[in-house]
Amino acid sequence: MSVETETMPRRVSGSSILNNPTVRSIVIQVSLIVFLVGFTWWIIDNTARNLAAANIASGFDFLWSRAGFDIAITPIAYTSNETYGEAIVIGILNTLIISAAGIALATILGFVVGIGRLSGNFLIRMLSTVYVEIFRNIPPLLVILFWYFGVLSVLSGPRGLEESPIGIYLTNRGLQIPSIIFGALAWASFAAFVVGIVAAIVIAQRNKKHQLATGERKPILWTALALILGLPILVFIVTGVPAVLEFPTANRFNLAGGIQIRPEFIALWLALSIYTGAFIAEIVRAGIMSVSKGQNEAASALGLRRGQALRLVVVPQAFRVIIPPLTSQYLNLTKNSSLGLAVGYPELVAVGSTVLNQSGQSIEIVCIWMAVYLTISLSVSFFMNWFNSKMALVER
Amino acid sequence: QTLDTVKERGQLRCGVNTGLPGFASQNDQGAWQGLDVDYCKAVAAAVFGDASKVQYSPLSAVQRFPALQNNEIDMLARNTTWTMDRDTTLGLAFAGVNYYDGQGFMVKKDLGVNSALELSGATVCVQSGTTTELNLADYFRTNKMDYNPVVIEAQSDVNSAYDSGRCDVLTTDASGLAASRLEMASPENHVILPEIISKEPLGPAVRQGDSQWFNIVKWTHNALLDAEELGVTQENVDEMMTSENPEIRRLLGQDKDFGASIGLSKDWAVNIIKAVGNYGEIFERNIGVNTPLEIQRGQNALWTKGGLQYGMPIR
Amino acid sequence: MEEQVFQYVSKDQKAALPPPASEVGAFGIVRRNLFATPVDSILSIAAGLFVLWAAWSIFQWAVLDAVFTGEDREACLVEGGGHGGACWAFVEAKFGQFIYGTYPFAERWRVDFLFVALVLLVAGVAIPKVPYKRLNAVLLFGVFPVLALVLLTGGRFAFSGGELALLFLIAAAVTISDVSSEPQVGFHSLPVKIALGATLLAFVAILLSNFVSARSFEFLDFRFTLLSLISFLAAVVALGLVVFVGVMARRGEGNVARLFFPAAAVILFLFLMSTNFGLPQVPTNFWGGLMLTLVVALSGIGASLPLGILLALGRRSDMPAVKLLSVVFIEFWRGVPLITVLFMANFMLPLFMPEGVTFNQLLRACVGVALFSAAYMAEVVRGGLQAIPKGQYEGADAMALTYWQKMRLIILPQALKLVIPGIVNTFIGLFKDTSLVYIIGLADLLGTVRRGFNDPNWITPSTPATGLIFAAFIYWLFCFSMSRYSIYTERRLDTGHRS
Amino acid sequence: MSLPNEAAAKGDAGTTRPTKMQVSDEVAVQMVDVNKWFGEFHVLRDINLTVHRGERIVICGPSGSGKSTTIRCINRLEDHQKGKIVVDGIELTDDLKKIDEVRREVGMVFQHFNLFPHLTILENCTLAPIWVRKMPKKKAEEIAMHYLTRVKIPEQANKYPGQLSGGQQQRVAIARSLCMNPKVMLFDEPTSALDPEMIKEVLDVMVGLAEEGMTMICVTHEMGFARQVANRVIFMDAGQIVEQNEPHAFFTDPQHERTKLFLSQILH
Amino acid sequence: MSLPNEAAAKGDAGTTRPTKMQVSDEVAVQMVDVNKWFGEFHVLRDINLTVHRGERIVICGPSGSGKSTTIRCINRLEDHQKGKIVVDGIELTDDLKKIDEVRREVGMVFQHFNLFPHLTILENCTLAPIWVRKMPKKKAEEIAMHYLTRVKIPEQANKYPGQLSGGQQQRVAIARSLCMNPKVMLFDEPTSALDPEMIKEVLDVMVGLAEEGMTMICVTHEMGFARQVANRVIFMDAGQIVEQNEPHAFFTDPQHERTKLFLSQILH
Ligand SMILES: Nc1ncnc2c1ncn2[C@@H]1O[C@H](COP(=O)(O)OP(=O)(O)OP(=O)(O)O)[C@@H](O)[C@H]1O
Ligand SMILES: Nc1ncnc2c1ncn2[C@@H]1O[C@H](COP(=O)(O)OP(=O)(O)OP(=O)(O)O)[C@@H](O)[C@H]1O
Ligand SMILES: [Mg+2]
Ligand SMILES: [Mg+2]
Repeated sequence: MSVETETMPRRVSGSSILNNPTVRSIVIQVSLIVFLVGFTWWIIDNTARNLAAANIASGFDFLWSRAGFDIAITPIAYTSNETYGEAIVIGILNTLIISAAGIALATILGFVVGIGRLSGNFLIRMLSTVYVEIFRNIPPLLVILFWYFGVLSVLSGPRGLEESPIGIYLTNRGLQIPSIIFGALAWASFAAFVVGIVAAIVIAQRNKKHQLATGERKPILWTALALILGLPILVFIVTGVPAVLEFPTANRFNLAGGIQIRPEFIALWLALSIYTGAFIAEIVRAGIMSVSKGQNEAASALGLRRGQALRLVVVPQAFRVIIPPLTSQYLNLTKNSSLGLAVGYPELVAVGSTVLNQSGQSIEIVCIWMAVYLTISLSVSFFMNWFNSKMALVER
Repeated sequence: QTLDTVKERGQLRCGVNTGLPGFASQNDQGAWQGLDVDYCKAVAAAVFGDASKVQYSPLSAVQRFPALQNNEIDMLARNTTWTMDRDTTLGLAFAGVNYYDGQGFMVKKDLGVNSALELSGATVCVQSGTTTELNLADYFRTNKMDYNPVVIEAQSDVNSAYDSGRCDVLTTDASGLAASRLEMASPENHVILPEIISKEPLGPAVRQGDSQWFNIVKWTHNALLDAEELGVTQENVDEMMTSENPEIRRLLGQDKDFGASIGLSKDWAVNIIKAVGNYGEIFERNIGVNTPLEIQRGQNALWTKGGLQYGMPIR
Repeated sequence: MEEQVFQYVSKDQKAALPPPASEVGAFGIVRRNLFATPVDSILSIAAGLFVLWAAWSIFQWAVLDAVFTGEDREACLVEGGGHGGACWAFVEAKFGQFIYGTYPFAERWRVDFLFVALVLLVAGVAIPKVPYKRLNAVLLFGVFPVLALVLLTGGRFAFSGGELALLFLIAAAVTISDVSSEPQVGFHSLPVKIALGATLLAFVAILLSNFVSARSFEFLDFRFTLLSLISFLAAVVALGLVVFVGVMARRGEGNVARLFFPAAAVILFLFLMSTNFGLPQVPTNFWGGLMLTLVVALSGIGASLPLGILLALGRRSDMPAVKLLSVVFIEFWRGVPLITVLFMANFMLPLFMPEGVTFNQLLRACVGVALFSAAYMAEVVRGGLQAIPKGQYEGADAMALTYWQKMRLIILPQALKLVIPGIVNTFIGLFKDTSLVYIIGLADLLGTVRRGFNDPNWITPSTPATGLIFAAFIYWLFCFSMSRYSIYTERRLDTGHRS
Repeated sequence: MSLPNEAAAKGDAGTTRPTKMQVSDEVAVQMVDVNKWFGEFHVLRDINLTVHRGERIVICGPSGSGKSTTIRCINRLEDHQKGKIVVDGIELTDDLKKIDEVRREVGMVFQHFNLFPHLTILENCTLAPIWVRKMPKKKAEEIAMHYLTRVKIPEQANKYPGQLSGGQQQRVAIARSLCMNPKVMLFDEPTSALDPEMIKEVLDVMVGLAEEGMTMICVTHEMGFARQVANRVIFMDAGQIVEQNEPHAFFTDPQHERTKLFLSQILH
Repeated sequence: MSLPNEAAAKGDAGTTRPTKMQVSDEVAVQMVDVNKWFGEFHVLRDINLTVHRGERIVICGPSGSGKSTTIRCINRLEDHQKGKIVVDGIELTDDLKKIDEVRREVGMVFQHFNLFPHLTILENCTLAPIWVRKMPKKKAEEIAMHYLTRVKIPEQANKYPGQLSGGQQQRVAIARSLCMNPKVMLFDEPTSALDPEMIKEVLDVMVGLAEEGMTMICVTHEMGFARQVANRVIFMDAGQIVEQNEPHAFFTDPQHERTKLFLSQILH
């Protein structure tokens, strides 16, 4: 038997072009795409036919027609004469406002409770655990409804209230606080405030340089406080106190004057913060625990004080672990703010559903919702990817 | 072709309010009752001769039009205001007006308010996505008054927000106000203000483009009115079959088969009246003065009695 | 003191002494845990007072001032209009509704039965010690859903010819893929080729039948159009041929019975679904309460896991189109709030369907929830897939396993086991999210509770709080037990047999 | 096709083979001018290698020289970009069917065993026979027990891989490959992840296999093993076959500078 | 402070010290009847230990015998419940000020290095001088570079700990402690987490330190190191000091049964 015949490839029966992985993968992908395109076309076709059959107008033109309804909370001027488009903008702004407020409070709550869960104090630990375990396991919608219907609604009404000396009232119409009306010269105090901040920053920078150069450290806290708070107050007094407080007063129906924070906002804000705070607490706890005990011990052994060890060693390491999940919690909070619909807080989804209902343009409204939320989510995840790659610990 | 589908399914799908006493609400046994519900029953009786073949879909204000557009229901009998916008761009067709209504206000008695024009600065509870919401904005605007809107999606939630003191004023259709007052913890503490700020013709609606089905609903409504006008009631309908009055004979299908022209049986109107009575009976049974709602016929009296209800002649 | 010298040898073993009081004992523990430093002491006192106050207020609200029985609101109203304690009488009166919604009284045994079955099956699958895991899993994932569908609705589904054809088409496809992996068969043998052709024909026909409107007629008690009939017949022919080929090929050795499974499953399914068992029908708008919550959650869970696995595999695929589509799909659903998804399912899904096709509202909500959680599930599963070492893939490749065999037998079992905690957490999220369906008008647990406190018979200041706390407790019970289970499995896997 | 080194190798094999078995004339694996790139990096350069049925080949060489890549090409865990690889008469191309067929005939043992941790030892061994060879489970288990006995761990059949020592795991990996009744066995540094005591037990199994006449291609630095069983030792460096010879000559009289250097490092 | 055992220790120290350096009379660390409990568990029982300036003590003993606890008490990473610990003339009590002062004078090297992964090697070394000793950054960096050169890795100064091998990391840890210019260095099994090749490089650095006269207390099982540099070897078991002696005598002629047993296990 010669080598030549031996090495002749044996033909395998039934070899087929379909057995080539490249061909296969192309066939699969092309059929998938064809299927999807077909499916999409089928949906669009159906939708168009359905819309035509029901005689429903489509397109985004409706955004420029008169809205005709009022919105309860309007961060920018809005009347019922404005357009649907502007109503939706109000909704977006309200979404951003509630998200920002919620994120701020949830972060504070989460950090306090997260650190509390690691406290040496049994009571604090137990309280924190109870909080986390309760609120992580309850739907956020329920928490919102609880605040709105269970707590705020059953407060007493605004009429027949005893007058409060500090002008702060909590009623079933919300929280009413005095507002400050500034006089003409008030700009000087604002300017002083800004100047104070700038000066404090400059001094802090100088101190830092000084410290690097000589090793000495000067306390900055009091100087900074004096600059940032004292200076404006001083200017304020010197310019003759150019502001008056406007206290809420009862009129026939409501408390008028001052600033009113509506119960819809309060309920949504508290509920979102408390709900998200429970998750943030877990993230913070995990972040701190991810910094090994050894790191703390090493810092102590070097003579760093507890505060210094926290600031220089533990926190920078914990933050790398905390920030990515924290951002996704922030995103969740923003998405959950859409539950404002349930209590009538006019955020994007609530306003959108009113518009949807008044104009009947369901497809367009749903598209607007999705586009807005997707924009927010995607920009945040791009930021996160960038952040993660920047902050990753260097490893071999 | 809606008629075919309905017949094939053996049930009429009827969209109703999620709960508005007198118009559509569930009793303790879960059975639906009310003026709108009776309209559903009437259509079912006309189609099947059996008023119980209805499947009710309780719908919120936001859901009602999509539900109709998406074929989830065959007709919408849910105190819906007939407006041009809805008639044209939303693809609805209103089959008639089963209740002439207007938007009003209700306030707590102890506020001492006597007129809607005193309401400047008040907090007003209103359902979202309704004509009510639009009228409210317009009314306060034209009268140069301020208000705080509290906009909530379901009418029952609007009511409870008002009752718990979240708002000073509740606004909705006057009939709705009467119904809502019953839902208050103490109905006697609330007054309905005299102003009626809008026209709210409420009526059953169907999808556009199916004229046969549209006719069925439209003529069911007319038959109910004609029956009242002719004095045909649930009680006497059998006797009336033998009546000499040509109008009654036409209504009850004794002379000519009008049912065939809308794809129904000859005794379609008889079935309707046997099932639910005539319009007047429906009215009195559900919302009339002898019910807790205590609503007068008023504008809803027959044209012969100074009202607006006018049944088109069957001939 | 003992003298210590440079060279030192201890003479005796020192006995362990009891610790000083500061270290143990009630006093020591209290001191260390509560009063270690002055700040700690202040915190402890403040927290202690808070705990006492909170516990007392809760106790007062829930027990002391609470009303436990009563016919209507009168029982729960407080003299003078203030708000009293919890109105448990309200929960008691509405309890049936909270659990079953408006499901007819006479038929509630069906729900009860399913609930008991569910509890037993889940326990069987979830508790490691219980035997017959495989059987349990088959019952839970294969039999229970069909049973639940028949029992809850009352069965007697009317299938159109198109649906019939589709089911047989799927069965044919599954059988073909099974048979053609047989070494001595393959795609090239003539009968398989014919079967393949027939399947393709069936597929094209069923696709076309969606676009072309045609007259329908009765055949075998099903309403077919011409195209769907062609599709049905082609699928049946393909199925028959392929089963025949498989039986011939496996004669003597190999598992012949398995070839009949898909066909048998389809026929059994059709039989169960369309037979009249004498159960009155209960349309879905009578469903409500906890039962509806569970229906939405369980169907979401059931659908999102397989979908999520497919998406995760797609995202790790090396086919760019598949990967891109998976990524887009996942990121889309993860980027939007569930509520908008539900609105979309509710308002837009029906518009997407051809005229005359209607989708039950409950079904639409389930579809929305399932798609939404599938995206989250996909990311969890992907994490597991990434944790499997490359050697496992290579080991499977070297043994000539096909892609799907490799995934099903080697990779997924390991990956899924790794991410059980993540999966359970997704389930918890999904369970909580089901509460949103009330916004699109379904009366789930939260929805019925809310409808309850608009009931004029029960309007009191304390009704809403009572109802909401009751609902919160139920949700909490479910979610908390799931999270405990997830922690438990995590620990078990940690100490499990993997070294 | 006749290659310059082939005749030599064959001739050698006939005369200096240290073990008692005969090498047949049939060709089990043939690589002709195989070239492979990883991106820009040219890993395999004109590899020519003919392995006859029953031959035992040992491949050695410095780290990164392409040994693993060479044998991974033989069962197509890596694809080559130029040249021809014929295994058991089947040429390896993109054709998936053929790849499957080749893999069914070629067993492979990895450095890190790659046992499936979620399956018992027995299930590890029966998996491929059942799913790839479509064997009834009973029969597959019989075969598995046979080979497990052969590698001397039948009593571990129902344990999980995590419960076994490294040496035992590697023996299971060998048994698992044998269960598919392969014509050629590939070993990629099967002992380098093991502790010294365990190396021996694995090598014993491999020697046993060799004595039964299994065609083996083995990447290893166990020179004792090479001396004892190999027909040929191949030395690779920088992606090419630098030298090949029968073991005795290879170790005592390396020709190439690089081989000498390598052997001086590895033999102590 | 004059303690009864002090004189004895001094006397001994004069005659049997194996290395060339002188031990001063000054006491660096003194533990008197130290007792410690972890909850119910009595870990340290009447520990008496006097370490003079310049002395090198090696502590050994079975796992769990309280070695780590003993040295962790010296810089108050653990607190003791009974007895007295005086470091560099400062008695350790709950007084935070004093604890800070002691920690500034005592360097510690851990088994797992405990470098700060988010800081470069240089920043690891300058952190404490800058923040604790309030040194200007420039100067701190000079000192750090000095000690990094001393442990032979000046070129790694700008890398991160994650990029270094274990041995290099441990050397950085030593340099980091030295940057604080401590009077006493504590080592808690500094080599036990390292691969054999790396152990040597770390021990070399420690021997160098010892030769320069640093006071060292070292928990280790490296008996070669103990023989080479220790003045005294202390054997602990079950929370007490069972035996102590100068290394030669300790290894060749252990007195206590438990010491004999332990040594037989550890020396091969
Ligand atoms: N998947 C891959 N992608 C890119 N380069 C690779 C890949 N696999 C291997 N290489 C490179 O190819 C070269 C040869 O690798 P190979 O694993 O064959 O070496 P080896 O001789 O087996 O070495 P060792 O003794 O270390 O296992 C190496 O330089 C390696 O870095
Ligand atoms: N924080 C702690 N809480 C409770 N017990 C502890 C703690 N730290 C150590 N122990 C216990 O105290 C005993 C002595 O521990 P220590 O770490 O001092 O031993 P060791 O001699 O250093 O042992 P090894 O050689 O294993 O490091 C051990 O039994 C240990 O379990
Ligand atoms: Mg290799
Ligand atoms: Mg230790």
